[in-house]
Amino acid sequence: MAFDIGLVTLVLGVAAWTIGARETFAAVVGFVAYGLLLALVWVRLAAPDVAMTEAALGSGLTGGLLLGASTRLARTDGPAAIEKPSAIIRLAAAVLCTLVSAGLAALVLLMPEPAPTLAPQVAANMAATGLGNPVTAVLMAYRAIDTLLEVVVLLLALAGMWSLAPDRLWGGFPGPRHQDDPDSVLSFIGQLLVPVGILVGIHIFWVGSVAPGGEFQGATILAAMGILAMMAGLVGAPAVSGRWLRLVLVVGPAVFFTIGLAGFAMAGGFLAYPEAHAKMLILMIEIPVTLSIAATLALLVAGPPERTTQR
Amino acid sequence: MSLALDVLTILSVSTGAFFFLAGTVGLLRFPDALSRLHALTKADNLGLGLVVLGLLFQVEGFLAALKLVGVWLLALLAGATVTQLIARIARMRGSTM
Amino acid sequence: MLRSSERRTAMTDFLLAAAGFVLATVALGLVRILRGPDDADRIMAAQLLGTGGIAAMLLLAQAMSAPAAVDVALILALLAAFVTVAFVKRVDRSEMDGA
Amino acid sequence: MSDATLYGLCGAVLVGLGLFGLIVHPQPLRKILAFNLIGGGVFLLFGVVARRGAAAGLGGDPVPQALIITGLVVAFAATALAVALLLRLFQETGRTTLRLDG
Repeated sequence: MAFDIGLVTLVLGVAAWTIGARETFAAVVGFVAYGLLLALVWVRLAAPDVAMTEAALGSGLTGGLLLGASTRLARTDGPAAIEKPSAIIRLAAAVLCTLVSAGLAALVLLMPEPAPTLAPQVAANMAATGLGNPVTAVLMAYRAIDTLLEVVVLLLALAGMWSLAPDRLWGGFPGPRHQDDPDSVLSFIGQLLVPVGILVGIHIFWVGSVAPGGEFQGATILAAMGILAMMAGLVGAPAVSGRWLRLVLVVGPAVFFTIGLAGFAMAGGFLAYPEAHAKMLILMIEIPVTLSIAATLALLVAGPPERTTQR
Repeated sequence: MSLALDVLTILSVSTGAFFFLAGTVGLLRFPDALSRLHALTKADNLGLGLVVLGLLFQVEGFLAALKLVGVWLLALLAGATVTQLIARIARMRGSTM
Repeated sequence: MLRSSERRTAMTDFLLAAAGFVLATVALGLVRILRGPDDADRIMAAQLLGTGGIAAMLLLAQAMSAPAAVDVALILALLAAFVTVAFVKRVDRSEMDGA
Repeated sequence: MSDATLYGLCGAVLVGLGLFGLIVHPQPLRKILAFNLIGGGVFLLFGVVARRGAAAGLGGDPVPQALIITGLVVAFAATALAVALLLRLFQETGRTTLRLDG
């Protein structure tokens, strides 16, 4: 309990700093720390799968994305400060937010006893999926349609981002060119870390069927390693019009959807799996989906195309 | 036997925690960037290393132990190379050499 | 002499306390990020926070007998390196801009 | 008070803090950050619901846990899109203001 009180104090302190810091950059650093602390909170709440997602995606990949953005916008801190709202508006906002917090806190204190739960149902039906990790079982069987739509949402976000590029850059390369210096420390780090990271990513994905882990966590690690390889100048960012790239992006949702449709013939419903083959079918979905998510996440961090293909 | 292991764990983890404290104090109190870097690498390598060592006395199974050491090696590798980068920046600034 | 079950709880308490201590310590180092003076110091503080977070996660894994938390620590170690490289890239770039 | 309740209260405060930042910060990147802070708080509240649902040998109700993972991924996609929009605005106008008159 003492540990939890300390952890909560730290989380709130870092969050307050993220809001209060004068420089955007310091706020971003605070946000990365916030994600790290939340990963510890998730472990305390017996949700290791969420802890992994938080550590990899909430803190790591989002942190990298926001750091990049804060660099580009570094000189807008000053002008923006002039637009600071008046003291009255800030006071009103503070009162409003305190009320919102108080309302939520009251709800937390008034939660029903005994707590509603679907855990027994998940435990009872998990055997039918052949999976040993209840969270993966929920993601891939019980709520499979959510997961399918989520992969599509990721793809839509990427399409939306790409469409922000000016016309002449359409189909070009995302992000600035990273200079390629084979002797630099950075490329050394890249050469060492990227292979190790890819192995860890595959490991996290693979254990996801029996232990905490899974496709989202694994894919995030793979995406981070892809971005790392680009930052270190080991590989160039692919052109967004590349045919292979497009294929990798859509293969996951396409396979997911196809197997979902096949469910009508095999088990009488969309995304229904025949019990004898459930585990194999889920794996057949998970592997391409992991690839697609990894590619999508990496490209979301890389940003819209900024360099043309004809150069 | 297991009592001896527990004592070793407590000693090792406590020393590790002390190194984290020392690293932070160094980071806050030392006057220039390169000596702060020195303090940091001590905390990084030794602090985490000793915590891992202490936990090794507690874990069961070779694979679990291997994974712990793996985490340490990974942090060590990343820390050491990043330290290089930081030193380069600090030198480039010329503020501290 | 403590009985074995009592010793287990004592060990759990110790590991939790150690995790809390390490976390609180490195969080103090975050003050460096506020003060700077330059980006090198900020990267150092972030690096320290990452390592401290990994140590706390490992201690927590043992205290709570949650081996999956070791995997979380593994991810933290990897992603800490990723974020730090993104940091350094940022500094490099603002250096080139002459900022 | 149980641990879960403590973290629930933490989540409630986080939502308020994030909302405050979202309203008062004029810089859009800070708004995006604040939005993610709110997200953390909401997920935490949901995580408390999951933790309270511990049963059948499971440490928490896996259904909300799975939904939190889905939420984290979607929050990331929204953040990436928002950042891209903001950078484009900056590219076009050289400023990041959201004011119409400015």
